[in-house]
Amino acid sequence: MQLANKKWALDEFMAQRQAVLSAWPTGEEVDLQEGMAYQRGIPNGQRFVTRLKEAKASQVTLVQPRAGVPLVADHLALLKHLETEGEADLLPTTIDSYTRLNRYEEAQRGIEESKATGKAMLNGFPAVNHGVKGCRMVTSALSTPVQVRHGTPDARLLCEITLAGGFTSFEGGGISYNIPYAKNATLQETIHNWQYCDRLTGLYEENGISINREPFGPLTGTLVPPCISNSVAVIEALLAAEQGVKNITVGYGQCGNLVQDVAALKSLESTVEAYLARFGYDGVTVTTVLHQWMGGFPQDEAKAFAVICWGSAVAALAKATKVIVKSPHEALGVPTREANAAGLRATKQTIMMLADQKMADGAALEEEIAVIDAETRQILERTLELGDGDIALGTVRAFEAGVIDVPFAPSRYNLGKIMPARDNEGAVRLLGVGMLPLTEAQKKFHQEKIAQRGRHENRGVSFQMVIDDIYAISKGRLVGRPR
Amino acid sequence: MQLANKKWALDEFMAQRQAVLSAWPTGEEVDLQEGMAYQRGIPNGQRFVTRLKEAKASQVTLVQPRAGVPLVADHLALLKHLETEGEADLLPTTIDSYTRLNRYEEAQRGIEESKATGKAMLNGFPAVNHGVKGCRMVTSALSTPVQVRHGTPDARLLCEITLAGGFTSFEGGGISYNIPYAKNATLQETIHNWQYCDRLTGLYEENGISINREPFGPLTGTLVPPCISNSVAVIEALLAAEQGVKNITVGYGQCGNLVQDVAALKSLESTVEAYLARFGYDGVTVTTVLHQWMGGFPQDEAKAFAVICWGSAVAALAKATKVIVKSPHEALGVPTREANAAGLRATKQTIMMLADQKMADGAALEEEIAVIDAETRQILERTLELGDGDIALGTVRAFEAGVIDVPFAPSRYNLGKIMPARDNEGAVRLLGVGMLPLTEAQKKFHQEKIAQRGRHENRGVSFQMVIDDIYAISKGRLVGRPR
Amino acid sequence: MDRKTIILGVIGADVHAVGNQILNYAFMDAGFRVVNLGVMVSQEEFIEAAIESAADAIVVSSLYGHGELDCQGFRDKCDEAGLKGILLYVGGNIVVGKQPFAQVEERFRQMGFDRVFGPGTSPEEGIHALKEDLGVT
Amino acid sequence: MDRKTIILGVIGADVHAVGNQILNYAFMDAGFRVVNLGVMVSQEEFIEAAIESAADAIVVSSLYGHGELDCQGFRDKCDEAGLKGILLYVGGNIVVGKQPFAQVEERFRQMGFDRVFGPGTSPEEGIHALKEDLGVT
Ligand code: B12
Ligand code: B12
Repeated sequence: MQLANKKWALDEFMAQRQAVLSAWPTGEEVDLQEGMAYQRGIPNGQRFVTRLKEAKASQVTLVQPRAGVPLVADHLALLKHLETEGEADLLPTTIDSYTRLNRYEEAQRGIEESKATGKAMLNGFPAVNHGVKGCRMVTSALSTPVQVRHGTPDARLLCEITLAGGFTSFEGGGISYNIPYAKNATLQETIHNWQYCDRLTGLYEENGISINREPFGPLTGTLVPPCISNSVAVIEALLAAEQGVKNITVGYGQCGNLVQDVAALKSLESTVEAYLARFGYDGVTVTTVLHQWMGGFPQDEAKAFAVICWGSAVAALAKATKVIVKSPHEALGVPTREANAAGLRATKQTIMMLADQKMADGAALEEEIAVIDAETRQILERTLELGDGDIALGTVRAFEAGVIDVPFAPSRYNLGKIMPARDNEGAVRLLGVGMLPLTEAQKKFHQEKIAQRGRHENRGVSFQMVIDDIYAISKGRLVGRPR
Repeated sequence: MQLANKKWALDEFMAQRQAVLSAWPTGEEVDLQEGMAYQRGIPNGQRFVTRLKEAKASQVTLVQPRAGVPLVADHLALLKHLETEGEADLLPTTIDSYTRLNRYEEAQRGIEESKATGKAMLNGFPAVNHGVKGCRMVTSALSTPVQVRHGTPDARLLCEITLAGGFTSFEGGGISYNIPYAKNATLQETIHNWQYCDRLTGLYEENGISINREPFGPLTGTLVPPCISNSVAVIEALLAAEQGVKNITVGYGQCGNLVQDVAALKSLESTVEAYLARFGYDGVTVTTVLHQWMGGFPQDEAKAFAVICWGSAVAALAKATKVIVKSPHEALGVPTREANAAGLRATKQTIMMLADQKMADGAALEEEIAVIDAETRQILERTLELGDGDIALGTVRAFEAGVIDVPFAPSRYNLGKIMPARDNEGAVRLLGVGMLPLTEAQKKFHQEKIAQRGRHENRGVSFQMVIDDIYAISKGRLVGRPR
Repeated sequence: MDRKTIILGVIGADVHAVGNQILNYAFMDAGFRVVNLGVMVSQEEFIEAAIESAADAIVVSSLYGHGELDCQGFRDKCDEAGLKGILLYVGGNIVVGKQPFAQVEERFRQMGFDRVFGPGTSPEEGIHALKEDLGVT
Repeated sequence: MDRKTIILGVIGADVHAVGNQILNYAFMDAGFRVVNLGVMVSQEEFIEAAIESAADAIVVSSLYGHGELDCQGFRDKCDEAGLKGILLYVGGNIVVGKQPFAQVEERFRQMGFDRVFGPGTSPEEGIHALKEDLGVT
């Protein structure tokens, strides 16, 4: 198999399908025609795509939690709670970590032990084990559209089951669900497997059923420079579009500096649109999502609310199409439904107070957008070059070469040479640029920004800064100043 | 007595003093020399003025709660809790409503009933009844500076007792503690009585003891247009400076639109400084305070946190010297100490995440500053004219004429002709300009802004808009859109 | 329709004027004759106004927390003044702090109030209750 | 000084890599010899590495919530492999959700862990405990 960003022939796709569906007994429940018929029965207002398009048009930011528990009835009750008490505009179904690694037997053990102990023993909803029927029990009982959110390097079976199961959006991508979520999976493998998911989504699309796809923007959630996450988003958008996906939500994890965050989101949207246009993918609707702070949270709930609300404010000021919400329990564990709903309500209040306001343009914002635009293009152009024009192939080679490099990633296929740190205003910059294909001027810009902080803090630039920055928000501030 | 903004002769002040001190038995405890000696013993680090100057220099926003309960021991325990668990930078002592109206007998009843029932039966700390000794028991036991916060039209005795009692800051003013806090008190009377407080503060100052004074910025806390509250702040700063006050914190109650709020605070600071300079008051240190949303709060605590955090963000972005904090119990009643501390921690987290960021300059901000600057000057110049150059006299006449007019004020000496409403971005504008001395262009600006909202909402401009705006934040948004 | 008359005001040393202005507007809008005494109203002033205008109900607001002290003996004073059985409502943030509403309601009922409304009650609820109790359709 | 050897890793299907990298740095900085297995480490891998490097302690992290499932039988496996009495720590967000820590600690102690650390424990606390338990001064 030679990886290429090329639409799969239908029979190539179908040839794989049998193996995919037979990986676990519930695979048998999937029948493509019947699944499509079922999806056609879902009213428009309950589809992800409809809500996102409306929101984009009216410039309102929608609010979406993360949530998943092991048993169907509990999961449904949880989502209903978030719908009514949390005022969620969009709902999730967060998948447990065994399912994410295709360890369905362990997931089964988790289900059994959860039943036996009456405690949730899995950190999410094992959708494959519950099968198409279990999924439909959930999606059909809600008036809010539901998305699958996970972190699965090989999500083919999960995608088959959940799309047939009535979910109208599917998160993930061959890079964003590999590098931060796996250790040993090659990019060849995961990009290939995600082409399957995109092809499946495209197939639904060709049959008149619009399913939303969402690359996972925040990656490791920890000091990821915007040029890195935006590059990955562009690539995954291109990969999805090639397979026929028409509705893509690109994401970004809040870094904490207002100007940088708004700039990153603006740059993200325009860069994705520009590359889609350049490669001739017409008729793709691009929306955006901001993830509230994805790194370590403060344990104190009042302080956690502050982190949540600041993320909400950024989402609203940047006019993101939706925002993914944290809970005041974030630092401690999977939230109770009450804590989850509280995070949602705090977010909703912030969003609505800012609904009619936006970040004012200005020189600082323009400059920051220009910085991110330029760096992202540098990375993407070098990636295309490495792939001899093919973005899929280029991506594999770019990661090998460290042309794309995600900080703190567990994957052995990520070079791990760059080192991010905050500048004196809290924007995420590069203390070490690793092998990123930046110009000398760009490298100097980062160096100077961090040196400036060093001078202000009266200390040399070092790894201690990075450590301080990693802890900073959980300890009550943005920039990890020396104690 | 002819009111004038003129420094009181010492014997004029002393002549009044006896009557003031004899209004309640605890007045006898006050001895000016002894009080000054006591104040001199307070270490610098525990003085308000020191902390404010440091904060101003380092551009950090300090965090301060409201808090007061009837009994000394409970009050001290409450403040200690807010110091340790709330991480407060500055502490308050909020005075109960009977004391504010000099009803010391009723306050005494409240103290007795609180002791008897074990429940707080007063909404604050009755400092006059507790006397100099009671006050010192509080202020001496804390390492954080403490301010008197109240709403007292005639605060002469309260000021005498609390300054001798070791408080290093005193809130209020002859306008800001009359118009929103009284029904029948004339401005002649209250401005005169506050000249007493300022003269007393000035006397301490002349003796080397720097006490901070803070006009109450938010007035009625409900849709007050910045030009009104800023005009009042300028006037009270001038009145205080004339009596010898050297350290003034001018305040502003958050309206909710980011650009307007930052602009208002910037305009406030520079306008106050400009007028102080114009009238030759040198060596006055001006600092600023932003009050988190002062109108009706949402009952839900998660939503209340959102309102609190958004206010904190505005304070930090505007680089206010301090921020006055609400609690998640705001809509329900005087907060428990835990709720109060939670509000503080949420505020602290937000402030610290934004400590190194500021609102970027830009055209929108500049324009808004220019609007507020110009309107405020219009009002102040007309006020000076009305007073034949005397700002004290002018103020009395300006309120009579509606040249200064505070919305929703209980005072019968306030004309009550203006009607504020939000524009389409949530900035507070004037639906009815009443008798404000604005130019035709300025009036048109407001009209047009509100008409724009009307068009957007597809409804005529009416009082219903105002009602909708009053409820808006408590119902989850900023602009009161039609339901 | 015979219009019912209501005395409206904020009791005690309380200056919270915003809710009062809205209640005034809403009650008039709902067809009542409203005598609005504004803020800082004493029990005596309420009673005087009720006698003078032959009122059908007295609607007391208290926001600032001293409601429990300010309302003590109100019903007795009404009785003494010859307003026996007059409809007496109270609403707002009527006690200090966040307290279980059922207990608060009970205490004010004991004091002789016919209806007790908690924080943030909408004017509509008040109007609905008044119409019911005064037999307005 | 004879340097103590520690096996470090994140158990199960858990990919949380940040805390692991910091612990690695901090333990080395504190003078330990650290064999860092990174994330997604099975019980078998921990044990193999401990045998291979004659380790003094195994420090298990679990962040993602499946800690309770992943750690079952770990002590027995150690015993079987000849690592009787090896120091066994676990820390992180080791159960699903916010649970009373005393109960969680008890459950993991029952499973044979010598020390159990709750969410957000600082590396310093871990180092302090290791030094105490391994007699390092
Ligand atoms: C960043 C993050 C991610 C990133 C991780 C990127 C990466 N590959 O590293 C991403 C986004 C990929 C991610 C994914 C998931 N995550 Co996550 N994640 C976090 C988050 C926000 C921060 C973790 C972190 O980096 N902290 C900073 C480091 C420095 O701190 P630390 O990890 O706690 O480690 C320190 C201490 O715990 C201690 N320590 C750790 N081990 C030990 C051991 C000993 C002996 C001692 C003494 C000390 C010690 O020392 C470390 C250094 O200081 C936490 C919540 C939080 N803490 O705020 C959730 C959290 C850990 N994640 C959680 C979950 C559920 C998941 C997912 C299943 C679902 C999801 N949300 O997508 C997946 C799991 C994937 C998988 N298979 O593991 C949950 C776990 C829930 C629970 N236990 O009940 C948490 C708590 C969030 C929550 N409240 O729901 N996550
Ligand atoms: C704005 C405000 C102020 C302004 C008032 C300006 C003015 N003159 O009007 C200022 C800043 C001056 C102020 C001062 C004080 N305030 Co104040 N204030 C508020 C605030 C934030 C909003 C009030 C408001 O206007 N709401 C909007 C209107 C529309 O709603 P409303 O007043 O609740 O009225 C509605 C309903 O309650 C209902 N209703 C009212 N009465 C009745 C009666 C019946 C029968 C029915 C059916 C319905 C009903 O209908 C009204 C219309 O919808 C509230 C907290 C909150 N609610 O968020 C605190 C609050 C009322 N204030 C409080 C306090 C303690 C004070 C002060 C003592 C101290 C201080 N914080 O400075 C002083 C008191 C001065 C005095 N002597 O009265 C406390 C009361 C505490 C308690 N009860 O336990 C509150 C609850 C804040 C708090 N949590 O501490 N305040």
